[in-house]
Amino acid sequence: MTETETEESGHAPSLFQAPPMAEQERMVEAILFASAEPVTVAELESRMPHGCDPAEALVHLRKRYEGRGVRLVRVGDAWAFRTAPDLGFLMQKEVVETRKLSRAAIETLAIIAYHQPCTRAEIEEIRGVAVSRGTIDQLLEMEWIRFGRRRMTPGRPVTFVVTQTFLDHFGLESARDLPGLQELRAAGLLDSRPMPGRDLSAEEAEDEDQIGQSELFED
Amino acid sequence: MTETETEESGHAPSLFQAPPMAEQERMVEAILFASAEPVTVAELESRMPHGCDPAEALVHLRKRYEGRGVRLVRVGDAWAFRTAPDLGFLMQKEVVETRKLSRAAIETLAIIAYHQPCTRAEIEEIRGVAVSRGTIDQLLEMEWIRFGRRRMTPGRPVTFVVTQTFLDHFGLESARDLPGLQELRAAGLLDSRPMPGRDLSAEEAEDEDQIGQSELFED
Amino acid sequence: MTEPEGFEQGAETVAARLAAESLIVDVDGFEGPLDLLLTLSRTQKVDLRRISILKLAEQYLAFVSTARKLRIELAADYLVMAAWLAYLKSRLLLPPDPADEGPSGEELAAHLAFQLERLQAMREAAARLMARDQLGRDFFARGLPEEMTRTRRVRYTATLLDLMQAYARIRTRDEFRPYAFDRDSVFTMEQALERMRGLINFAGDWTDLSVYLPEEWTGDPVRRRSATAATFAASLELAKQGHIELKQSETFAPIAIRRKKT
Repeated sequence: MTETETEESGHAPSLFQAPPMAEQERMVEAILFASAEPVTVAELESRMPHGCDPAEALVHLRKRYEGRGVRLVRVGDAWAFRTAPDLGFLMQKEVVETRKLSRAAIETLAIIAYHQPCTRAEIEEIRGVAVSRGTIDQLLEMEWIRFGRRRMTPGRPVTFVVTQTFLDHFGLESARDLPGLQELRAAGLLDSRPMPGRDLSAEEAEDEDQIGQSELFED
Repeated sequence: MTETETEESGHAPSLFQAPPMAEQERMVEAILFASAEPVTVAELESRMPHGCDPAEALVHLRKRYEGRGVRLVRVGDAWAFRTAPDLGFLMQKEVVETRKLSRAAIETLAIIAYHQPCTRAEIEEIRGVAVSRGTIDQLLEMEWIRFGRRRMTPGRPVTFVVTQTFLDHFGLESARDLPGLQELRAAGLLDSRPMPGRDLSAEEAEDEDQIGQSELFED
Repeated sequence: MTEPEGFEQGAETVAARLAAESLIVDVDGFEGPLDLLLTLSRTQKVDLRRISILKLAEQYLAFVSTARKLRIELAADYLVMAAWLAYLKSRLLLPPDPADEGPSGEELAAHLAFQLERLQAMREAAARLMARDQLGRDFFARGLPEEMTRTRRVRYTATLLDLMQAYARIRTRDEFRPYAFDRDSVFTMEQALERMRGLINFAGDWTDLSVYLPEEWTGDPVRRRSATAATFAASLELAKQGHIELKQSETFAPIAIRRKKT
C-alpha cells in the first residue's frame, strides 16, 4: 500500500495507464477540430485523461495532416486546425469581411509587431507623427495588440505587444516568424537609436506625462 | 463559340481538366471543415472547379477519417465533420460553481433543524410565508434534509428532518447541538434589542395578536 | 503623386508649378513631415542609404516656401521640421566649429537618413504582413465548432452562522420591525410649508406661531406636537428664504412671525 502511494506521487506510471499514443492523437484531433480558437497544450492536457502527452501527440498529428486540405498549425503556445491557404478560393462563402485598417493603423501594428514590446513614444518616433488614440484603440479592440509590461524607464510608460489573435490571423507561429525580421534586425533597423544629442528616455518620460496615462487607461 | 458552350454545359469533358481525385479530396475536406453547416453534394459540386466529382471524393475522405478522432458523417443529404462518439467525453467540461443558499432555503433549513421533525405547514407558520416546492426540493436534492415519519395527525402530513450530510457540512454532532435563541443572543448573533420588560419566551404568543402589522414583514 | 521633378525655386514652368501644387494639395495625404521627406527622397532615385540629406533638406524647404506662397497652412510639426532642416543645412554647409560640443551636421544627417530608412523598412514590413495569407480570407477556422458542453454543477453552501442567523431572524423578526412613523399623527414640514405659504401674506404684524397650526391638529397632544414641530421648521425655512421674520422674547416664550416687508 505504502509502495503504491510512493509510486503514484513520483514519476512512475500511475495506477491509471495513459491511453496509447494513437489514441491520444485521436483525442487531440477531436479537441482541436471542435474548437475554432487555438487550444494551448496546457488546456489539451487538462482535458485529456491523466498521464497524456499532448505535445507528442501533436507532433504525430501535424505530420498526419501534412499536405491535406486542413493543416495543423501552431499559434504561439497553442494549436489549431486551419484550411490550407491554397484552397482559400473555395471558401468565398466563408470570407469574413474585416474592417479596413487605415494606413496609420497598419503601420502602427507593424511597428508594434517588429519592435515589441514597444511604447507609444517609440511608435511616434518611428512614424514621425503622433499616434492617435483611435488607432491604438482599434488595434486593442481587434485584439491584435495588448498591453505589455511597463518599461522601467522614467515615467514607466506602458508597452504594447501583439497577441495570439494577431499570430492566428496572419498565420504566424510566433512573433519571431514575422517576415523579414532577421534582415531588419541585421540591418540595425530595429535598434532603438536616439537622435544624436537627445536622450530618448527622458523624452519618453516627458511624453508620457503629456499624454497622461489617464488617456490610455481611462476605460 | 456556340459549340464550345454546348459542350461545356453538357457532360462532355470540359476545356479544363478536373483536378486529380486526391486534390478533390483536399477540397472537400477544406470546405466541410470551414463551413458553418453541413454541405450537400450539390453545393460541393457548385463550389469546386468544373468537372469535379465530390461524391467520389467524399467516399475517399470518409474512409480516410475512419477510426480517427473526427468522422465524416451524413446529416440528412449533407455532410459534416463530427467528433467520434467515443470521444464525446472530451467535449465536456465540468464547472463547479459555489453559490450561497437563498434566504428562503436557509430559513427553511434552519426551521427544520431547530424543530425537526417538522411539517411543511409548520415551516410556513413559523416563516409566515408559503414555502415553495422548489426550496424543499433543493434541500432534499442536496441531501441536507430528508423525509421523516408522517405525523399522526389528520391528513398524516410528512415531516422533514436534517440528515447526516447536513450535520457533517455544519460540523455538528447532532441537531440538538444547535445553539438556542438565548445563546445566539449572548453570542451577539442577534443584534436586536429585546423590548424592556418583555420575556423572550413569552414573546412568541404575544407577538401575533399585539402588533398584527404583518404586511410590513413580507419577504 | 506627380513627380515633383525640377521642383526648385525659380523654376516657374507650368509643369513645375502643377507638380508643386499637386504635392501641396496632397499635403493631407502625408502622415507627418517624416512621411513627406520620405516621399521627397524618392525623387533622388537612389538607395536611401546614399541619399543626399542636404538636397533633401533643400527640397523640403522649397516645399514649405511654396506652400506659404500658395497660402496653404501647414501643421506646426511641418514647420518645426523645416526649422530643424534649415539648421541642419547650415551645419552641413558651414565648416565645423571645433568649440561646438553638440552633434555634428553629419551625425544629424546620418540619423535622419536612418529614420527615413527605418520608416521605409516598417512600411515594407507592414505591406509584407498584410500580404500574408489571412485568417478568414485565405485560410479558415472550423466553421462548425462543436460546443463544449460546460456542465455547470452548482454547489450550494451555507455556513453554520448563516443558519443560526436565519433562525434568529425568523424568531425575532418582530423586534427587527423597522421604525415606521404612524402616518396618521404626523404633520410633515412640506404640509406645513404649503399651508404657511398661503397664509403669510395675511401676517402683516407679529402673530404667534401657534395660530398657524391647522385646527384639526390642535386637539390630540401627539398630533399637536407634530404640527407644531412641522410649522416651526417651515417658518425657519421661510425665514431663510427671506419671506418672513421670526422673534422670541425669551427662552420658551411663544414664537411670533410676521411677513417681511419688501
